[in-house]
Amino acid sequence: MTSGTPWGTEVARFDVKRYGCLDADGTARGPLPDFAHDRDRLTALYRAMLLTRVFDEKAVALQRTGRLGTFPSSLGQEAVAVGLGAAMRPDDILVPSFREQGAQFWRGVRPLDLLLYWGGDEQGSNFGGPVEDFPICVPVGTQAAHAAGVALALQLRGEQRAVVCVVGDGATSRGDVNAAMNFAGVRRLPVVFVANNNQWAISVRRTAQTAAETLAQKAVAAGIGGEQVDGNDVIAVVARVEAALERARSGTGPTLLEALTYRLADHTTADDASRYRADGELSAQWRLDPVARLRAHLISAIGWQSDDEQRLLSECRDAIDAAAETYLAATPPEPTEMFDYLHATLPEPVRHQLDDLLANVARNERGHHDG
Amino acid sequence: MTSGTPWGTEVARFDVKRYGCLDADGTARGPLPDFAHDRDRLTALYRAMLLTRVFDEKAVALQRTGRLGTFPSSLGQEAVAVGLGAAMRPDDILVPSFREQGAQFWRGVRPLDLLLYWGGDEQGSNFGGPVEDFPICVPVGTQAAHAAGVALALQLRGEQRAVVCVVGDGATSRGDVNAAMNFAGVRRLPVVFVANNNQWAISVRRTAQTAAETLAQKAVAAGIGGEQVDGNDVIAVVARVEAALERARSGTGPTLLEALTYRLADHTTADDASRYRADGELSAQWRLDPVARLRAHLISAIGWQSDDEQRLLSECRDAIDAAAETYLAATPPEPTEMFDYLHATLPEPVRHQLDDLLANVARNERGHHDG
Amino acid sequence: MAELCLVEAVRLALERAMADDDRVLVLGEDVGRLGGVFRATEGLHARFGPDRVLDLPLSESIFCGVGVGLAAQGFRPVVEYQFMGFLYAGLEQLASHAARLRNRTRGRLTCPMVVRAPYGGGVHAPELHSESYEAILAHIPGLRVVIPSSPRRAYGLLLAAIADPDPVVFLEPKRIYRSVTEEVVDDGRPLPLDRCETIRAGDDLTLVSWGASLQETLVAADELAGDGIEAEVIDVATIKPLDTATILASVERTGRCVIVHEAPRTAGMGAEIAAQLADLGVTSLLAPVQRVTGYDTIPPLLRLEHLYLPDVGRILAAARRVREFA
Amino acid sequence: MAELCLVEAVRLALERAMADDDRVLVLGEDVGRLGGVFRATEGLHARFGPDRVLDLPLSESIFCGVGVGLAAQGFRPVVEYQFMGFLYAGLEQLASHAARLRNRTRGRLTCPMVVRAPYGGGVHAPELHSESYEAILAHIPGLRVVIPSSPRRAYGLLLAAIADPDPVVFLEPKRIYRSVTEEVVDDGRPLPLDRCETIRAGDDLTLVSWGASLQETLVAADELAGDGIEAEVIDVATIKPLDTATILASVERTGRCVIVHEAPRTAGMGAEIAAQLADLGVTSLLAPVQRVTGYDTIPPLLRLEHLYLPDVGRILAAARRVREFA
Ligand SMILES: Cc1ncc(C[n+]2csc(CCOP(=O)(O)OP(=O)(O)O)c2C)c(N)n1
Ligand SMILES: Cc1ncc(C[n+]2csc(CCOP(=O)(O)OP(=O)(O)O)c2C)c(N)n1
Ligand SMILES: [Mg+2]
Ligand SMILES: [Mg+2]
Repeated sequence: MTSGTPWGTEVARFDVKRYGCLDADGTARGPLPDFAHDRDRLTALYRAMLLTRVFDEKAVALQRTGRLGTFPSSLGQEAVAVGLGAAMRPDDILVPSFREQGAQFWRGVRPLDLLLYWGGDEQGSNFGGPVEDFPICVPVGTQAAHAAGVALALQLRGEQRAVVCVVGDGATSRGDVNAAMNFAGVRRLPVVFVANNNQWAISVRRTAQTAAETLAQKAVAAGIGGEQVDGNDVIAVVARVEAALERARSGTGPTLLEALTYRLADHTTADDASRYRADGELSAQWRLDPVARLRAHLISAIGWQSDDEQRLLSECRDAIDAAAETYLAATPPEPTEMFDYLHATLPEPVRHQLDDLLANVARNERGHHDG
Repeated sequence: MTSGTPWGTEVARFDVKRYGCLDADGTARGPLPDFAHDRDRLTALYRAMLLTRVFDEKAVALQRTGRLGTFPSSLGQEAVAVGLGAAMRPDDILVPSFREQGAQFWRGVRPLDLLLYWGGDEQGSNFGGPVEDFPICVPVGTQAAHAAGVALALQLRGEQRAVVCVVGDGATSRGDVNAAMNFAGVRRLPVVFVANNNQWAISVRRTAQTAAETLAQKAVAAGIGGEQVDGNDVIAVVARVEAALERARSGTGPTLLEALTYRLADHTTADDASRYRADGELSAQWRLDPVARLRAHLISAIGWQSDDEQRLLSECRDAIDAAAETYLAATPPEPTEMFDYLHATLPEPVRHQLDDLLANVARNERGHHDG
Repeated sequence: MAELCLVEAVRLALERAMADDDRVLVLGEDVGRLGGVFRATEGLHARFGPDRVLDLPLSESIFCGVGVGLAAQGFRPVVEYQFMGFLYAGLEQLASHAARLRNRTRGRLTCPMVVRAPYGGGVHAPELHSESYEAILAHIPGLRVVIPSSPRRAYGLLLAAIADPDPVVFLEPKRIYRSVTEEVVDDGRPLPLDRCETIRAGDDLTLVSWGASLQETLVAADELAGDGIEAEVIDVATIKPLDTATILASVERTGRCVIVHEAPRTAGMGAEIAAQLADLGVTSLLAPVQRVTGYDTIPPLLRLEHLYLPDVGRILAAARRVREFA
Repeated sequence: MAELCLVEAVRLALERAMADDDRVLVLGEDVGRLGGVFRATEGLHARFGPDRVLDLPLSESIFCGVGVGLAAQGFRPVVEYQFMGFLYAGLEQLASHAARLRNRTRGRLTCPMVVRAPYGGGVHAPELHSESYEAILAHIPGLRVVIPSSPRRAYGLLLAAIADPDPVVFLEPKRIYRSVTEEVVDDGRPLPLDRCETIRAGDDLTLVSWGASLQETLVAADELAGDGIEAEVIDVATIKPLDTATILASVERTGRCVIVHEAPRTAGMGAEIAAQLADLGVTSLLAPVQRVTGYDTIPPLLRLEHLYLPDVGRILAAARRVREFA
């Protein structure tokens, strides 16, 4: 009796590539993309990263002194957000997670808007500038479906525009993120999913999220393109997001771009990462700091001086300080706002509740029983 | 000015293989696995597939004559269900979808049980035999999470057992199926996911479910093994599920096994597939019929005779007819059963509702207002 | 003018809305070539093509999310869930996003989306094909919830739902998809999304119901009339916002009320209506409000389903209790 | 005997249950080394190890499903959702499977699972961190719903929930996680899962509440006492099954009732309680039952949140309305 096994043939094959332009010390690994030879472009990218860092510092300080709600710093991840923001055209649409302040600023959301938002005023999501962009999304990963819907809208109208959707490494475990990518694949929607892999989802390590060697390979399940990019290398991020957007707009299909970076901050101001992560890991990662890397590159590539640095830094500080002052001086929202945007017109039965609110406000103002 | 792109290196690589043993005409493509040289084993597999086919026919007939509820035939897919059932050990655990009657019968669920179930009596899911097996699952794909949970239980107890979870091709689009496979990957749970790819999810073609070239590659996202098997080739199904179960039990990790087959029937008795699928497609697929294929193999490999065939067929018919008769003669469930299994003990407040039910039953029996 | 059944009226409203406004899209499982498992979208794919009638991959968790994206971009997606039992997976998107987009962005982005689902029991279908949890949806701020109970109301309410600038959940009582017919004029006229409809006048008792249960309620009203008791019958139709005024005015007049729904009793919409009657109507109530509902149990499979759903006998028994209350 | 705050009592109950029964597992996001974002599982990972305290990948849609599998196999999973706002994604598994497994299999497989989630507003957290939809859960047949409002009740009710042979949703009022402390004896004694607790006696008025709102309710009761009005205060605690008898007995005595909860008003549990009072108590009610609730709006971000949640002023105003009702 002979013994055999079923006969197997290879029917499909995939690989994942990782892209980068700069080494950790800012040295170019090879010829850089055109835009990286443009001094203004480079300094604009650097400025945006610095502004983001200064903003995050300020926001954390405001939170620590009780003047802002819980806040998620993007310290160490500035190159991902700024890079993807810079790669987008103004009429592309950003569907962010909650840690892409760098991208939002690039696209015209003001620091003031985000302070209002994290300070607890919905007006912060009523920003000018990129008025079609989605607001910050709190339930992790749920924005991926929105991105697919927005991209479908662009496709149905035959527009040459695309969507960038950002999700965290943790979010890639969410079923709906996978489902949204799958749907995007089916219709070849003009969307780029950026997996902002900062190695942690609060206290859960990237390696505990999935046995997949890369997050980029989640694309394989959806039948879309997937690749990794060094997320601490803003030049590479810009280049790869631009290329993916080009594919998206031209109908070649969606891409999942995994940006490898690291969350140098606590998860949010409500977190204390020292409870779950070793100091050594953090200091090793500081050596890959994207801001320092681009600065090093600027120094060697365009002769960036410490004067330039100082000027830029104080310019950023002034801008953020001014935003903070305006924020702190802003009039609080009217109580009635909580009813004003429930529906286009307030249904009659809810009107009684609005009356109740007003009566309560009046009572409180008379000084009674302020709950 | 030189222009370049980011420098890319390959960081991961995957492939998907397809396995088969028999050609469409039943000829072995190469040496067969040991079990396929065992006459009793082969006829047992054939009998199980035939029994399933006869059962499906009977169930459809009962439904057409108003004596059964909506029913999903597995016509054309018998090799997948029987093959995976036969590959399992008795103490493995099956977490089925709703079209695996062939696997359930193999494992000891009686045709009567399934008739009771599809006839609208929950007792049909209170089967003896494989008492740890999950019942039929109606919400598509939701069973994948159960399978992960059961597999986790087996792993935590250190048992040498594994779980087989079946999902349809449509179900592979469900986010939770992807999430469950991902979780299984993280913990290397002892579970085999079988994607029963019958090419259709009601009226939606496999190609409209996903841009992925294979469903097997959904495994890549989860970091688990993935492969295809010819699902109309019961020998290959048994062999590949056995191998996957071996890996699962030994801690090597989960597998997603895509079984390629075809739904020769309507989706259910409530469906009319001629509305959305061409006759030509159907007749082409009939040429791949798994029952005919195994019969052809039996004829050449073990000298299966038309006598043998007739004897087996009438044995199967008798068994199913007997089950149908018992089913039709079964006493209907007691009305109070709808309260008996709500919780281990009925909460006091619901007792009034039970009283109301009893009063209503009494009223109805007196012949009044039978709703 | 044609006699249509309820599901045909749904189809007609969809066709009319799509013809009048090409921002209207239909999305769901099997809504395309098949025309939906209940044929509610029959012919739409042929007429409007695959870019306006889209079969989605089988992934209910993102349907409403895709709808949110489309709606924010100015489309008017009508998303079908094949059965309400499979809408649970859509609740996260509905509650966390669809219902909140306008408020979250202070009106910058909005969500004019309709979510349709056949709901309710009594069609001898498998498990989880008979859900009826309108109360869960009504509890979620920012959603409107509508349940038509006749072809004409289905037509007018669905047009209104599609035209509404905010998300509306539109639940279709599948038990009466084909059993109730009436003439429906295809005039493109929406019905108000905040009005109960009094479908039978009476002074002795108010019967409040919606969806398929309205049929048994009307039969009960006829039986009561045989005993000389004139029941007013109100079809709630717009579950949220709830037209309390109409119900209250009736109960103030009759002093007695029975609410009938097939959803489980605890925290069902019957509770909300009864509570509002109690809030406002304590002075006029002559008897405690009765609720005839599905039980707080798992809806049984088809052998026992008829005993789970409110039937005429239970409605009559409740009506007699409120009548006889001293 | 130690003074514990509520979240410490939760932690203690978990530790006790895990020590006494190794079928008890804890699963969720960040429940491991971090000990939960509110520290409800602090130290459990260190004591019981990673096979009993499991950090799950971030995929809420499967948490309850994994729990169903474990529970069917005889484990007693305690699944944490980090915030109730993220439990929407778990509702499909809860409603379609956890709540139904015993019934579906006629007792062959069962689901002794606890789902824990911090719930409610007032902690100045981001959006969707203040949900309070206990009524939605209570509407789903087959689930028990429990809300402790003191450390002792948290300890005893959680032990009972874990010991219960069926699924229990255990909602923890995070606003008072640390603000309320009392002595908790670690005696392993469960509290009944079907009993309201009367925490203040009074004859003039019944105040019914649960969760964090009980704090404002008690302050209101004190203020009323200053005016010579003695309010009875009932902590509902077990939202489902609802101990109607205790509430009814009180309201029959006082004739007046105010229900306070922070969830939206429409189809909230306040409606169910008010409806039951109306059903059964029409003869004894001296005034319409009042509900003081969250509004039927999206809970505002932190700047306005305090005006959304029921405060002492609103409770007092309602109490005065029922008192002064002629
Ligand atoms: C659906 C959902 N579950 C849980 C949370 C609580 N939470 C906020 S952020 C976070 C981790 C997210 O990790 P990742 O996706 O990697 O993004 P990162 O925070 O690292 O940017 C969690 C669990 C949430 N906001 N939404
Ligand atoms: C969550 C959910 N959505 C929709 C349905 C209705 N439905 C029943 S079977 C089916 C198609 C399933 O396709 P597939 O997974 O390929 O399995 P098959 O029916 O082909 O065996 C659908 C949409 C359901 N039962 N559950
Ligand atoms: Mg992360
Ligand atoms: Mg299929």
